[in-house]
Amino acid sequence: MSLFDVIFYLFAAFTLASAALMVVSKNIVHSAVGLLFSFFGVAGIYVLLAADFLAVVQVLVYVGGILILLLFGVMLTQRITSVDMRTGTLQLVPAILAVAGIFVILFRVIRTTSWNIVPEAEAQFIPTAEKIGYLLMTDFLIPFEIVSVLLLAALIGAAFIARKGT
Amino acid sequence: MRELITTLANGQTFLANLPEVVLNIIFISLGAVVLTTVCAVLALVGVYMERKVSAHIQDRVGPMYVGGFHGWLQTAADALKLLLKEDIVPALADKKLHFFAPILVFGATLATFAVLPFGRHYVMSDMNIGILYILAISSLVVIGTILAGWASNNKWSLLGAMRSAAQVVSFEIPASLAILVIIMAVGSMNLGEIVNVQVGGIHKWLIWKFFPFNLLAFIIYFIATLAETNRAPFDLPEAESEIVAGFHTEYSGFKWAAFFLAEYANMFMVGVVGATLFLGGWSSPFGDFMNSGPFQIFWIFAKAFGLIFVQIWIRWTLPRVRVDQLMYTSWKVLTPFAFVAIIGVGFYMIL
Amino acid sequence: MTVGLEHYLVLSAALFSLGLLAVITKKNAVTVLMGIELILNAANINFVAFARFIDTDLDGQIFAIFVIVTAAASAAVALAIVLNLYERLHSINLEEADSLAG
Amino acid sequence: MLFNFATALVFLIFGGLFVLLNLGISRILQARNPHPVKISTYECGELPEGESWIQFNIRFYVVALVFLIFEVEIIFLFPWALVFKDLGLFAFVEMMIFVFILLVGLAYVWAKGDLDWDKPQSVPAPELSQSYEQKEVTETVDS
Repeated sequence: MSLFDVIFYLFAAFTLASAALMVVSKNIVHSAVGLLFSFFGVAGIYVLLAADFLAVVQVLVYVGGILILLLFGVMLTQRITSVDMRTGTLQLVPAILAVAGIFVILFRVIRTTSWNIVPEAEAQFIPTAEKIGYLLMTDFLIPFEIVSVLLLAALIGAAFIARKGT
Repeated sequence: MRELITTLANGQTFLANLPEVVLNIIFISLGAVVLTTVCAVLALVGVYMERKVSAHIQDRVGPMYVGGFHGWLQTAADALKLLLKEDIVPALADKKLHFFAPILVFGATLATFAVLPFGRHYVMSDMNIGILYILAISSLVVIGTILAGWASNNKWSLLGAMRSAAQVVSFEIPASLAILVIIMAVGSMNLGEIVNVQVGGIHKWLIWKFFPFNLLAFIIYFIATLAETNRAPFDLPEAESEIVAGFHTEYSGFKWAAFFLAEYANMFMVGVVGATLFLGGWSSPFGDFMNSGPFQIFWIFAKAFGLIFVQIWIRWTLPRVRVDQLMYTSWKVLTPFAFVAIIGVGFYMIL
Repeated sequence: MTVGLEHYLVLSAALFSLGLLAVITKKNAVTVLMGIELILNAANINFVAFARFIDTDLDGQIFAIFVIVTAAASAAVALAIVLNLYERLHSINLEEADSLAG
Repeated sequence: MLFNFATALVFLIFGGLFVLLNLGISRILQARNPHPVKISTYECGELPEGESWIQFNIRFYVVALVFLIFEVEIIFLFPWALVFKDLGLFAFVEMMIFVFILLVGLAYVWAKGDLDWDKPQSVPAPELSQSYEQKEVTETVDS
C-alpha cells in the first residue's frame, strides 16, 4: 500500500466518520460541525482526484458560504439552549435498514460493473483552473449564462420569502 | 521549497540516503514549526507595535519597564502571564465546541501562511491557486468565530459572533473582487508569479498599472481587509461599550490568547497578501538594488508592517462606525466600486 | 497505485446513504437540508471520479461546479422557506408543517 | 500539486497542535481555584438573566444570502480572469452579461431596503431636570 492509498483511506474514513457524526448527533450545531469536517474531507478527496480548483471551490462555497448560511438559519430559528437544540429522529430502525439495503445494492452495482477506465498515463496531476476557465467560456457558455439567471432567481426569491416571514 | 528538497536529496549529505517521502515529511514539518513560531512572534511584535504606535499617537509612551529598552519584553511577559492564567469554562458552555473553536481559528490562520511568499525561494507551498486558497481557508475563521460565540452560551458572545460573521462575509466580496483585478492583469493565481511580474522596481508595481483602477482596487482591498480582521473603525464585533468583548467574552487564559494571536497573525497575513498583490511583494522597490536572498524577506516584512502601521494609525484616528454605516460601506460603496474597477481594467486590457 | 475508481464510488455511495439517512429520519428542517448537501457532495465525488478515470476531459469537474452552484441556490431558497415557516408556526419541525393552508 | 496541498494540510494541523501544546503547558502551570461564581455566565457582574437567546434580526440572513450568491459568482469570475488575457473581447462581453444579471439582483435587494440596517433615530436630547443639574454641580464643587 503506497502513501497515496493511506492518505485516501484516511480521508475517506474522516469524511464518513464526520458525516456519521452529523447524522447521529442530537445537537444541531454539532451536526453542523460534523458537516464542516465532512465537506473538508470531500475537498481532500477532490485533491486526490486531481481536481485542485474544485477542492478550493468546495471549501469556499460549502464551508465559507452554505455552512455559514445554515448556521445563521440555526441561530435565527432555534432557542439557543441545549434542550431545544435537539433534533428528534423518526422511525430510526426501518430507515437504517432501508438505507443499508440501498447501500448494498449500490455496492453490488459498483463491483459488478466493468468500468471502462482509461490508461493511467493520461490522468496526471495538472492544474485545472485555467482549463476550466476556457471550457466555461467555450463549450459551457450557455449553462454558464443560465447559472447567472438561476442565481438571480435564487437571490430575489429567497430575499422575498425571507422578508415575507417577518 | 521543492527544489531545495531535491537538491538536498541529490547532494552528498547524509540526507541523500533517506527516501524522498521522509525528506518531504521532515521538511514540511520543519517549515510548519518554523512558521508557527514566526507567526506567534509576529503576533507579539504586532501587539507591541500597536501599543507603542497608539501611545505615541496619543502623546504618551506606552510600556516602558519590562525588559529594559522601551519595554520590548512587555508582550512576551503578557504571553507568559496568559499561560499562567486559569482556564475558565462557563458551566453552561458547550465544553467540546468551546475547546475546539480556538484551535480551528488558529489552525486556519496558520494554514494561510503556507502559501505566503516571503521571497523567491522562501515559500512553503507554491500552489498554483494560492490566492483562492487563502480566501477559502480564511472562511474557516468565520466558522470558528460563530462556534466560539455559540459554545459560550452567553448573550454577548453570540451577538458578537453573529455581528463578526455578518461583517466578515460582507467585506469578503469586495476584497475578492479587488483581488480579481490583479488576476486579470497577471493571468495567474500563483502568488509567486504575481510577484515575478512586479520585479524590477517601484514603477512596475501592479498598483500603478491601469491607473486609476488598480489603485482603486488597492484602496478597496485595504478597507475590506480592515473590516475582515475586525479592526477599527470596523471593530463592532468587539465594541466593548455595547457587547463586552464580543465572541470571546467567555474565553480566558491561553484559549483567549489563541484568538488574540490569530487576530494579529491575520493582520500580518492580510498585509503580506496586500503587499504581494499590489506592492511588489518581496521584490525591492529599487530594481536590482538589495534584491537578493535575505533582502527579499526584509522587503516583504517591511511592506507588510508598513500596511499594519497604517491599520493601527487608522484605528487611533477614526471613531467606530455604526452597523448601518458598516453595511452601507460594504454593499453600497465598496462592491459597486470594485465592479467599476473590474470593468475599467477589462476595457484597458481590450483596448 | 491500488486506489481506483471503485474505491471512490464506494465512498460516494456510503456518503449518499448517510445523507439519505439524515433526510428520512430527521425532524428538523435544517438538518434535513444538511442531509441534502451530503447527498449532493456524494454525487459530486462521482462526477469528479469519472472525470479522472473514464473521461479525462474536465467535463465532470465542470458538472461538479454547476452542482455546487445549484446546491448554493437551493440552500438559500430552502433556508428562506424555513425562516418563513418559523415566523408562522414558531417551529421548524417538519411533522407540524404538513398543512398546505398556510 | 499533491505536495502543495499536503503542505497546506500539515500547516492546518500544526496550527491546531500549537494551540493544544500551549493549552497543555498552561494546564500544568496555571493556578486552579474553582469557584461556582467563576464558571457562571458573564453578564457584567449581574446574575445571568434569562437564556442566552436573542431574536436575531432577519437581516443577518439576507446579508449571508447576498454574500453566498456573490461568492458563487466569484468562483466563476476567478477562472474567467485567468483566461481573460487570451480570449479578449469575447470573454469580456460574456462576463459582463453574467455580472450584469447578478447586479440586477443586488439592485433588487438594494431597492427593497434589505441592505439597510435600522438606523438609530436621532432623538432630541432629553431636557435635564433642574435638580439633577444642580446636584451635579454641587457634587463637583464638594469634591
